[in-house]
Amino acid sequence: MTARQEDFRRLLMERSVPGRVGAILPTPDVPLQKLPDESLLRKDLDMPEVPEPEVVRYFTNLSQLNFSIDTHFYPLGSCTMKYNPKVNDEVAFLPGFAGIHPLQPDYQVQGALKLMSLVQDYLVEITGMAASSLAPLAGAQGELCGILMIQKRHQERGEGHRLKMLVPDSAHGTNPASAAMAGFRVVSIPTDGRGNCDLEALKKEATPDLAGMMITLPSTLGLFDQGIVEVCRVIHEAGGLVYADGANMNALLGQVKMGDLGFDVMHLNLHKTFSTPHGGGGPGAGPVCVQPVLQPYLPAPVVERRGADGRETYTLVTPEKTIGKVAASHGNFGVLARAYTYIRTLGDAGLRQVSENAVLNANYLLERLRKRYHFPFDRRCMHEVVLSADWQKEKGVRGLDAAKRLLDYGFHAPTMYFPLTVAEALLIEPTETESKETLDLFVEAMNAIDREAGEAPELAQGAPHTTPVRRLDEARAARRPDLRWQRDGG
Amino acid sequence: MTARQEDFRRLLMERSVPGRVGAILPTPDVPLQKLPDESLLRKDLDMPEVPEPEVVRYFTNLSQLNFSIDTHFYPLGSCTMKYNPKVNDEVAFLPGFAGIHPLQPDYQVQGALKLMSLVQDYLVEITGMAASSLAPLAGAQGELCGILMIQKRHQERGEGHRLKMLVPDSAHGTNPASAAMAGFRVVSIPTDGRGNCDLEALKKEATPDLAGMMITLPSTLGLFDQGIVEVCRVIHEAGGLVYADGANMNALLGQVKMGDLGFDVMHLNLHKTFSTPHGGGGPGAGPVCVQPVLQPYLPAPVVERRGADGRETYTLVTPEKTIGKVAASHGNFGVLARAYTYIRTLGDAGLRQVSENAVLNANYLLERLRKRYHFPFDRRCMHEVVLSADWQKEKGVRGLDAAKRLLDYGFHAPTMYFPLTVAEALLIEPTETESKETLDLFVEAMNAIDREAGEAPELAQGAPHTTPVRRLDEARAARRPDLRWQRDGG
Amino acid sequence: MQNGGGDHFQSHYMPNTPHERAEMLGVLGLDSIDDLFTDIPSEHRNPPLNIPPPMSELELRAELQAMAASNYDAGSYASFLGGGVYNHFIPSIVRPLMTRGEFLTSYTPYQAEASQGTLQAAYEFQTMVCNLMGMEAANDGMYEGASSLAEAALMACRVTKREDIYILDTVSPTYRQVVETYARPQGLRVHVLEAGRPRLAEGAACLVAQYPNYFGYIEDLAAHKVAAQERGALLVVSADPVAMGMFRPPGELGADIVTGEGQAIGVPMSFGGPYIGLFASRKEYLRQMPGRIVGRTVDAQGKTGYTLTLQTREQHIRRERATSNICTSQALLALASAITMAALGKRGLRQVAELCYHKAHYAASLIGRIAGYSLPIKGVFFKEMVVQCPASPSVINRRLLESGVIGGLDISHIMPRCMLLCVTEMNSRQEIEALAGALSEFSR
Amino acid sequence: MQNGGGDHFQSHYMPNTPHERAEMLGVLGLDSIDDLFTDIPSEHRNPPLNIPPPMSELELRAELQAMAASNYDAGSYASFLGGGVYNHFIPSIVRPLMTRGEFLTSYTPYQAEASQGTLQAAYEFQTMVCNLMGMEAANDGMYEGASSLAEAALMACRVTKREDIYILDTVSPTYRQVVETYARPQGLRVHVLEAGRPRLAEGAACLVAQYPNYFGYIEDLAAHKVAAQERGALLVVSADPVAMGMFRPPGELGADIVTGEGQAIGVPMSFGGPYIGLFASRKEYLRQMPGRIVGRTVDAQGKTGYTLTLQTREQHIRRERATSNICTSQALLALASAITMAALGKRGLRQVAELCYHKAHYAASLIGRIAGYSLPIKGVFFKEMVVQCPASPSVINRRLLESGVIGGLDISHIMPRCMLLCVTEMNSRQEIEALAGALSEFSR
Ligand SMILES: Cc1ncc(COP(=O)(O)O)c(C=O)c1O
Ligand SMILES: Cc1ncc(COP(=O)(O)O)c(C=O)c1O
Repeated sequence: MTARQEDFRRLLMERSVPGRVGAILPTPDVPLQKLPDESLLRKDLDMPEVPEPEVVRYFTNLSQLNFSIDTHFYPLGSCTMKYNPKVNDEVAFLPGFAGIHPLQPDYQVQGALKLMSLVQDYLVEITGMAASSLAPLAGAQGELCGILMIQKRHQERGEGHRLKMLVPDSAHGTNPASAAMAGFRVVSIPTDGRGNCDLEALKKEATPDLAGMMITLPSTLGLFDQGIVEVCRVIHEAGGLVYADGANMNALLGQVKMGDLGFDVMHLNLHKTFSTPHGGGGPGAGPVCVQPVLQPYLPAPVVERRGADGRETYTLVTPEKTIGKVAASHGNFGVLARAYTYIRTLGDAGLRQVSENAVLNANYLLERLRKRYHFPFDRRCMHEVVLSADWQKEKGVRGLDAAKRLLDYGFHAPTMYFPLTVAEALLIEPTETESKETLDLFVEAMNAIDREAGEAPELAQGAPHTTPVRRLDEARAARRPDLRWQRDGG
Repeated sequence: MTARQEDFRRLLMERSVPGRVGAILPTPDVPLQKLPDESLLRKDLDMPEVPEPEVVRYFTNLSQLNFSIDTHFYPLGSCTMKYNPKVNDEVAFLPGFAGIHPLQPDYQVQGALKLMSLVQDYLVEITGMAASSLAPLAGAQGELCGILMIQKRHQERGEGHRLKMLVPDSAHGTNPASAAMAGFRVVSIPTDGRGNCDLEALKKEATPDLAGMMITLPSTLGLFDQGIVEVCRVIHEAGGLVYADGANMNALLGQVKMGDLGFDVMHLNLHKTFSTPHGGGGPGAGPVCVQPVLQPYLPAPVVERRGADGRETYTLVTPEKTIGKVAASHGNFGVLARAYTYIRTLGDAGLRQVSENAVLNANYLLERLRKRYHFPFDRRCMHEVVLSADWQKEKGVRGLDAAKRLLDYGFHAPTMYFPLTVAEALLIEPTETESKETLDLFVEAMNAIDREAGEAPELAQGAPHTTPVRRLDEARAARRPDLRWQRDGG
Repeated sequence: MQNGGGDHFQSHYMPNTPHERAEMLGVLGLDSIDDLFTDIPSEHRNPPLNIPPPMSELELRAELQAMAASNYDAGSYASFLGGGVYNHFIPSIVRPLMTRGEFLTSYTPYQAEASQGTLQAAYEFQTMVCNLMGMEAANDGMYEGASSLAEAALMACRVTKREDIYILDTVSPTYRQVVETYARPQGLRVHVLEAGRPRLAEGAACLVAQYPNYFGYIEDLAAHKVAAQERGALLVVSADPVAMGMFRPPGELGADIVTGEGQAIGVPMSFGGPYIGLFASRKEYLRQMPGRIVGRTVDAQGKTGYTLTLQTREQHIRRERATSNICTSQALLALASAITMAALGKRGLRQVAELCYHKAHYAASLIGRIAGYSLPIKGVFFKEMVVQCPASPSVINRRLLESGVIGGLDISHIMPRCMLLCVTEMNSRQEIEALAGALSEFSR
Repeated sequence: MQNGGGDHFQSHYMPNTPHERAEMLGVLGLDSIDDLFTDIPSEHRNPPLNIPPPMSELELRAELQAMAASNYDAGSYASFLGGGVYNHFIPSIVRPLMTRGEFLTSYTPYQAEASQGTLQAAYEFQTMVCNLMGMEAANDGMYEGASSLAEAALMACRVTKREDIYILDTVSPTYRQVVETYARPQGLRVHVLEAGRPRLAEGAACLVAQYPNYFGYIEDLAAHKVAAQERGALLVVSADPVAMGMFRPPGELGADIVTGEGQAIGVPMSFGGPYIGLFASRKEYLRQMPGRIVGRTVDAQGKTGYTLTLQTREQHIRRERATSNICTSQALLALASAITMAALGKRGLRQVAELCYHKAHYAASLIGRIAGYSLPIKGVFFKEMVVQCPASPSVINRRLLESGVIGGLDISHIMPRCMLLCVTEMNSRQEIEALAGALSEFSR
């Protein structure tokens, strides 16, 4: 790194020079008004003073330190890092969408409400459910809503004692966290040797205090539970309701409808399956879809279509027994606009191909990698594949090392150490937007890392070598939290 | 470079796979029409078949191979690589500007014509000339127009024998090239020891066949000709007209008006002084401004304002004795819109500060560098400074080597070997948008390179070492031109 | 579709062609894609999918442009609508920077070494949020303002190990609803207090205030702090970051946790989202904080770098014992906000605040003079104020729209015949006077 | 300005503050900025500058949005205007990619090692222009179509060492004017020929044709080639790149130099520019070509790389003996065009061409049936056609505008009562039928 490149690690407050300005604001065009009493006003405002060119150069240089879908293959399992179409962003930035206020009366925003209404319809069609609410702002919030609906339904039927929520041991962390946030007691259900829900263990938990179960399908092991219909039946028979974490819907678009399998409520991760750019960690949108039994409980608001034959009008309404509001407004509209654009662009045929190609790509990787990396199941996978680096670990190269080494090969790493049930897990999700050529390059890199593990394990152990920084000391970061720049160095 | 990075040097046609598509077009919504006879139609179309995600990733990765203003200090002399405000681009892309056709009748495009009219006014004000035409599409085309105007004026006065055009030896290459394109005989005028036009030599060329002289002010040596008024007088007395290459106007904005000094016609480089992004080599705009004597000859069209007091209308007109049209339409409107935005943003006060800071920054560099790099004049410079690497050359490091070595330090190189009159020239133009901190870093790098020249000249001789490719074999490129991808390797 | 040969639809988003699918299936020893989906119960396989066929970008763009154009947007109308979401100036540099592919299409920086751009920008965001709010620690953002406040209330309960949340009636009713949604299932109790002289009971976990409050007026946070402290409760504040350009920050006035809706700084209104929830607290409560936090550290060679930290608070590590279930948040909007704060800077943030103040007070002075209108609330307001009208606000608003004005928020269900009017730096004097002119048609 | 303290204006584009200016002047041993400008004759120093004061982005944006909105644009109106500039589909990926700072804010790649992105993209552009036109060598673009054609005519004169340029009367009148402007000063003669059966005199340097021609019809290039060859003259063609999606390329039909307006592929109409001139020729004439050319080579370690090449043709080396004076060209638009060609690709380019063809012919069939209208030219047309009208085209066009239609180009000065009508893939069937409907109001 040159002195100049180092220079871009200097922070804004360190670059700040008194008197510089980054923007020119208008001179007041109204008569100046009396300011409030001094005691109400702040004395100083310790914010950067940096001219516009420097702000641009600073953030442009920062951006180049990132791996991203627009630059790299990014097979981060469970995150569906697929291509994000630019037209979706263009649509979200249209003045008639980006420039409207959520509190404008319905009659001023019919176009936006129509779009939302159509997204509701499409999601209902894709999931085979009866109704949906677009209010939740991410998958985890969708989960919370779904679980709260189950809770309220039990309560309204006088079954408030149902306080136990089952969650498979392979579940995403948000599942138990959401259940806990809703006040449930979380009980973990093991996975059997084929990667399915352990039915015997499940049946043991089918007790009167059972509220329901949260199931990710395909699971975070990248497997479609072969007993899923039976699982739903068991829960239902015990008086519980079944929640589907639909974040992995990329595997199933057009192949099967969750509603047909027995699920009562689910969320979708629009940012994943319907391709909103992940933005370094959001925004997302986590609409919930429900069977009729839960429809009255949907989070507020939902869009209602009135009239027909080209005279439709659209209104925001509050479902009768709603669990309430989970945000001030009515959903991440910008993400919904992207999802709408995406669904219409791909259409019926395209959506089906998404899952076909996503699953094909993952299985192709599985097939080509299984000789050198341990695949703990004797099955095909769905849209992602969990491999284990335990063979490599014997040579001194842990999953973490292999992942970091991949960065040197110019690939983002898979998700590491998740799911927790697979030792040294590397969860790889290639998605449908990657080409066979890219997959082949990735296989070569993975194979090279395996070879290196035998011949020169220190390569991976010391990786990454080519990134803007070398391996970071995370322990130190947690031990001595340094979370903001301070004038005196903190 | 990893295998993956190498992968992005594969060209589109090499990435092409039969059957892949990069865009979906509509299905025809009209009845299909009879196609023309086969003999008129092409058999095949050898173009890439690459899906959209790959096109995005390809060009994004390519872009990162560039140095640019948004990422680097880029002191390329004579090119005014200043910050390009983003708001200018935003304006140029407004649907009401980007979506209008140049052949729409005037009454449909009054907003655009008004903008052009105001740009004409501002340029006239800034240059102290009488009128302007925005038609020329770059500096060089502006020069051609200006020279053609001089030619036509001579011809109309029965002085068609005036076929000699004087050009200082330090002039930008476009000056003699433009004069030649207009059919003039070019005579080079030397520069004196102080960097001014050699008045004695000039007077010798003040013969009856003199058409005029093209003068860059400040000159490409970064110097303001101290005898400029006298130079203009000499030419005028000999019956010639004086052309100002105003491409270096960044030094003079608000400090002096060219019209006041005696120039008859000039062009401005809007992309330089008025900050249109240089786009890897364009677009530009090279409006010409003239004294009344040349106004009737302006290239067509110009915008005429009619009416007053808020009832103005705007029309495109053809000047009476125009030299004609130099392009199908009426100028690079998108660049004009950017220039308008820029001028209004900075206003009178800001424009003056541009030249002040540009000149101050250059002189600061000169002062700090002159101990280690030879500055061939005993003066202050204007907005750019020409240094010579001849002291370094003695140690085996040529100007080219020093320039390439700068890339390793994270700075774009200055212009090399130009102007031709300074041996081992390095022409450095910092511009007003760079901070003292950046200039100081640059000075450090230049000093380090000088130190290296003594201690380890091979460092510079083999530079650059850190760029995506090492020093390129330009001789081979010219000897065996390989100008397009061919299936059989060419 | 004219797209393919035969009836195969080849999407421009997916590289696999029929030929390559066959080739890859060959590697797998399979004949058909269907063979990959055999785990799905066959009776449920391949359901009908009633979604319109693929559509070209050209056609879809036209359709969506029309749909968007049918809305009344703040670019084409003079808008005086606020109530938590605001029309503020966004510098032109924000969009080109935030939409750079490297920022836009990366994800949560789990691989810190490959995400230094996102991480360093997040650290900048945290720094600026702290400075703006006068707090010691901030996270990289929450979903939006209301849920951020709800999470703050939950956090206060964890910190104090208490179960009673006290919330002022001057807090946005919607925000209060969201706090309810989050708190109730956990068995926490939410009590609404009159703002005048709030009295907390024994065992209160926190007092929640909005600053400026929902009606636009400055709350006496110092007094609220005393009320909270008396009971050992935390002071939780939801603050408008734009107001912080001139008003004393909550941290200075004793707030323990500060949240806010960051939309006002750098994020378009977008009909409700995506926005960016701000979240900051005192350092001592750090390990109870929800959300993603970025920290500075060093690499193997001692060089400075940034990484996600304190992840043991988060769901992917701590699961059901996490401080929150939040995972995907709003990082891109935090970035937008960071770029905006950087560009506006020390001087610009103050200028924006003062412009709002002067314009809002100018509007108030005009409207206050129109017969039939009054400002029923006394006190210092910032950019919003409650205006009592001579007619129903919804009727007035329909009329205003005809004059090109999007009127204030109808709050007649809270205060009869009142609208909450918002004026920002985006409203020119001309717009303000046009508003006053149109309002005076209803005067009496 | 509220901007600074006192009357100092501090621009957001410039870092130097008064403090730093003083500091730097100190290094120079100077007291004042004025001391730097002493070379300027004092009587001319510091002239009055009658330019409006600095303006904030917020206000300026509003002003310019209004100015832009006052124009009639092809997004809001159905446009049937062509004549050399066309409303075509631009894929959504083009703008975000071309405006990436690294492309947008770099300059001519004089330092090849620091400009491989620009250079490799240019090499792609050259490849695709060659393939589209059926030629052997292309440059990285010229200013626009007309001056590109003029430069081609000059080049033909250099190659043949002759001075007579023959140009068909079916070439755009504007293009002919530009050829005149460029050729006349060099003492070259421009002769206009009837397209029907062009006869060149002895000593002709070239025959210049447009394909499809100005009126939209396919020229018989093969026949023109014969006519040129008979005299040892070159065939120079200006071709519409969009038409090349389906029609035989000029290279296949004997063209020696091919130019074109690249705007139609990937560049907005922008009221006349910036556009991108296409320029290709046979390999043997390479060293007479104007403009920037990028070549592939290897670096010191044998790795492939790209660089500007054959620079000895150019003004910065060859000065008055250069093949052209062109310096700054239109590289960014070449990039836009390259991205567009890459995205449309083999299939998309054909589809666009065929959509234009079918829609234009559908329009012709409708209009041809309206009493009073006729298509006076026989032959094969592509996307444009000449329509003879029952009234003055300018009168008709004013009426069309009221129906939301921007009508065809009024060419009644060339052919009485005629308009040149253009239909592209951007015109929906509905628009075409609306046009026909509106035209029929004038039928008789
Ligand atoms: C399987 C699964 N469930 C739930 C989530 C949580 O979704 P979000 O991050 O949008 O809150 C994720 C996130 O990636 C996931 O992969
Ligand atoms: C002094 C000078 N004159 C003329 C030109 C030519 O301008 P253009 O490149 O726009 O044709 C330049 C270009 O940079 C220049 O620096």
